Amino acid sequence: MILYILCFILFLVGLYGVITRRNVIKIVLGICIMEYSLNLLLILIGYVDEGVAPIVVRETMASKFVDPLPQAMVLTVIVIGLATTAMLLAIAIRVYKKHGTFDIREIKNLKG
Amino acid sequence: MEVLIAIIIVLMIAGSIYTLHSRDLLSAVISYGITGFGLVICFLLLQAPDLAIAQILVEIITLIIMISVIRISTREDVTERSTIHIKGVRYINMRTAAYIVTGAVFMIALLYFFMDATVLLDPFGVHQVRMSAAYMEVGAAITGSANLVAGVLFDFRAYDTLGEATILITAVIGILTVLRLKGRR
Amino acid sequence: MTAWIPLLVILPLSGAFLIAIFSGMFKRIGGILTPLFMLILTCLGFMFFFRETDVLVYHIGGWELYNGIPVGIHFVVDGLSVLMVAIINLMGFLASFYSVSYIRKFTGEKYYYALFCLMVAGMNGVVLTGDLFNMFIFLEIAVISSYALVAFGIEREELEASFKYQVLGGVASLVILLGIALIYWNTGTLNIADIAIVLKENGDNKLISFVQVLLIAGFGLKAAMIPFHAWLPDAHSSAPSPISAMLSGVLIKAVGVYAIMRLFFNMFTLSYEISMLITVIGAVSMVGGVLLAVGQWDFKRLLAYHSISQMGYVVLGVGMGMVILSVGGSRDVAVLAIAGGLYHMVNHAVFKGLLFLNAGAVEYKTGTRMLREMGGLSNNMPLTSATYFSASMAISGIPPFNGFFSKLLIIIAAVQGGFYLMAILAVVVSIITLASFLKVHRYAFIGFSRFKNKKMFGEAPFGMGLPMVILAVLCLGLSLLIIPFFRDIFLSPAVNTLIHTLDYSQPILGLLP
Amino acid sequence: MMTRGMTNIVKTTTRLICGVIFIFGIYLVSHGHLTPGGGFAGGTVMAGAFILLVLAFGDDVKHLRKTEEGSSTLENLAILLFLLMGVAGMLFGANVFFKNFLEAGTMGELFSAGVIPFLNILIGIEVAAALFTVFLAFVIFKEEEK
Repeated sequence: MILYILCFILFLVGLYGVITRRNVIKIVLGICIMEYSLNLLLILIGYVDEGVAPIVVRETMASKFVDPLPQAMVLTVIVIGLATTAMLLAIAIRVYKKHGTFDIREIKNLKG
Repeated sequence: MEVLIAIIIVLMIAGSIYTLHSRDLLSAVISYGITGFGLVICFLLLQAPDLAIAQILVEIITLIIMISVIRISTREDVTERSTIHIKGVRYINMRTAAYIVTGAVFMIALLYFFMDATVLLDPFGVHQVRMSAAYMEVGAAITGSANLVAGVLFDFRAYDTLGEATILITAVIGILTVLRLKGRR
Repeated sequence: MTAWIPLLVILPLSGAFLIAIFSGMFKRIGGILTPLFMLILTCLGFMFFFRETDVLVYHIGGWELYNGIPVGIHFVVDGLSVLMVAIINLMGFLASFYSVSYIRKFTGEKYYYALFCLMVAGMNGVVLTGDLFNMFIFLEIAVISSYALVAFGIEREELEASFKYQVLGGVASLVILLGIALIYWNTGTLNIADIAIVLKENGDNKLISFVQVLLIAGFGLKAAMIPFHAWLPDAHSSAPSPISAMLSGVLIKAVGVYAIMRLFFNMFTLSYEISMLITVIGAVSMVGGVLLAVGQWDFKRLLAYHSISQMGYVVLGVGMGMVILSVGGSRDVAVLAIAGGLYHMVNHAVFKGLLFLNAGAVEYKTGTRMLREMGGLSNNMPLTSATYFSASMAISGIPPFNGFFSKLLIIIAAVQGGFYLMAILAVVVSIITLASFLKVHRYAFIGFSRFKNKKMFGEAPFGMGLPMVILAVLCLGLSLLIIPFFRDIFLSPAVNTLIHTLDYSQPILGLLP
Repeated sequence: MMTRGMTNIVKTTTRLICGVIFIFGIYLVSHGHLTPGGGFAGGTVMAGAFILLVLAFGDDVKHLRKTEEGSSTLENLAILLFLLMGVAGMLFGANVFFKNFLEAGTMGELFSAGVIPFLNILIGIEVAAALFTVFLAFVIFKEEEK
């Protein structure tokens, strides 16, 4: 159980970064950390004690495999994470060129 | 096994806290690498070799792009106006203190609810399968793919993979859009 | 007819890829292909209103059940999804037709049309799928393309709005993913119908409440309900106008409100607390959005705040239906509330889309969005002015227009269900909305001109005028949905899908009665 | 005349290992249904090989832009073909979207598992081209802004 809680703490660390940091790059890193923690959580969920990687090599017992579905999901989530990170960085570099800083407080219209 | 992974996750948490607090952006990005490579080791230990390969490469490419973004800047973190100086003594200003207290309460509440909610679920190392029972029992025989993850990705859930590839394309087109030289005619 | 379902996703996707490949050779391909494909999709979407059976299920990859458990991904076409598909593709067609003239001011047309097609494909995917993780993926396609489209002008304001939208949207996606992971942990499956069965067997527990709160937060962020609304005014006012129309008109419905409705009615067991939470969020959005809108002088920003308010009506109607169903109240009142919510959702797509297109036409001709700098436009732009009048009357709920009937349904349901406070709030908000739009009318369209250069502005070009006229006619025409004949074709199947919560699972799991 | 890219040592090393990395990527892609790896991982490796080349040798903006257009087209073509493989399932055999319409074959051989190897290859090309395009977009943007 402790692993899941640690994993969720990692998620909260990322959330903390997104909420409190004022640097555009740090906010992006915070989102990446949240995404990592979710990848880890999914894989932890699918793990089975003494299980082996889901690759068939000469009639392994089926019950010994770890769950392949979370692995397929995580592969997708990795791609989504890469895509969003790259998009955010593209905006960040553009914002830096316009303002000369990564400070989010300089960015005016960011109030609800 | 459980202890080993716990240690790695603790290291990852430490790495990410350093990432969020370091003064230099380059060292922030590099310590973010600790988190990523810790994740790769976890994947290997948890029997997910496909993901380990993909994650380590994605990690490297992300780092390359991030460093190329950071290199144009002064690399310094922005100053946090969290403290004020009165007669040489540092005080945390009231607003920041209020933020910290609310934030801490919020985080602890979330953690408590998470623990409370998941206490009855399967513990580590046990997993009840329902949907993936079919993948494990007959997946290899039906799809003919020895790698079950590839079987799930490209046969049972090929439509998901189409979506995943489309997301990548969307991001690429989006990046090309954002990095155009001039927006309006 | 089942065999046609995948086309709704294949066509826009292939359109996007074809535009990205061939735009180097044929410059105009985007402007021709996109409206054409959208027209075909609209016809397809409306075709599904006349389907043979109530629910169509399409097994992608031919994966049937294994031991009674779905293993593949399904397309599920029922009343609710077909209603959403019709709105999405109709608005997509009109907005893309409008774009052909509008987007000439920008560079990078090929990116614009490719992203437009991807956004429509993402939304179609979200409303058609029967799989939780697949829904997440297509949601990401829709929102990532909308991030890029918001930043399309790449000026300062657009970039900042897009960054804010991306950060909040990214957090929302991860919260939704956490919810999906927890559901998978508990049930071991990702199929919505199957999850519904498992959750019903397991009974209520703390985990499910936690997941429900997570999903309300995640989808609420996507739908910009009030505690989570911070990104919407910036994003919707910075985007190019046809995109604003798409974002306000359909995106927040397809990825936000639709997902909430589908998951909370058809997947989770209805509970009183969660239903009440949704109702209260809807009411707060309804009131807060309109109060924030009153003080705005930026035309598109004002419209964006009104989107929050009007979506509040939709969520309020649907939420009241949930409350009434969960406490076992009168079924007729629940039907009335949900029908009101869904009807208002359709109406909102039409009139808010039209309002944003009007704002776009004004901006295209005059180059400003500030109301204080406008004036006297009704002489110069009679068509825009007339269509604006129709849309503003519709959004404020003036009788012959469609907005009146949907608001009336919601208010009647609130009174009959005992939500007297909500009924009063709905009336008051409607009056404030009217005042707010009269302000726009007074400052922008009548009176003397306050423009610095006193030249005459002509009417918007034909390509922009036609979609506005069609939408203005629809503003009146949709009032017909109140008549039983049309209601039974378009609205009632959607309401039935939501009312009979567990019937959703039966055709998918082969448990036909 | 300014010399582009990095020092000669780096260039020589790159020349030597780049091909190996690329071939490893192809191996990962083509054996995706047998061993760990697959389209996504292999595609990333191939993109890495190209990125290494650009980092080591550098190039002028005009040429880079042409490369970017090419890889952008390639990536769209690959994903279009992926979609067409799904549509092909609708046309042949059982008339179902994304049906695995080829013979499953013997498990463990290179040409087995129906369409899975082909989809793997298409995804590999798509991912490699997409990541390379992203990288190039950033490089070109930085060069042009100078």
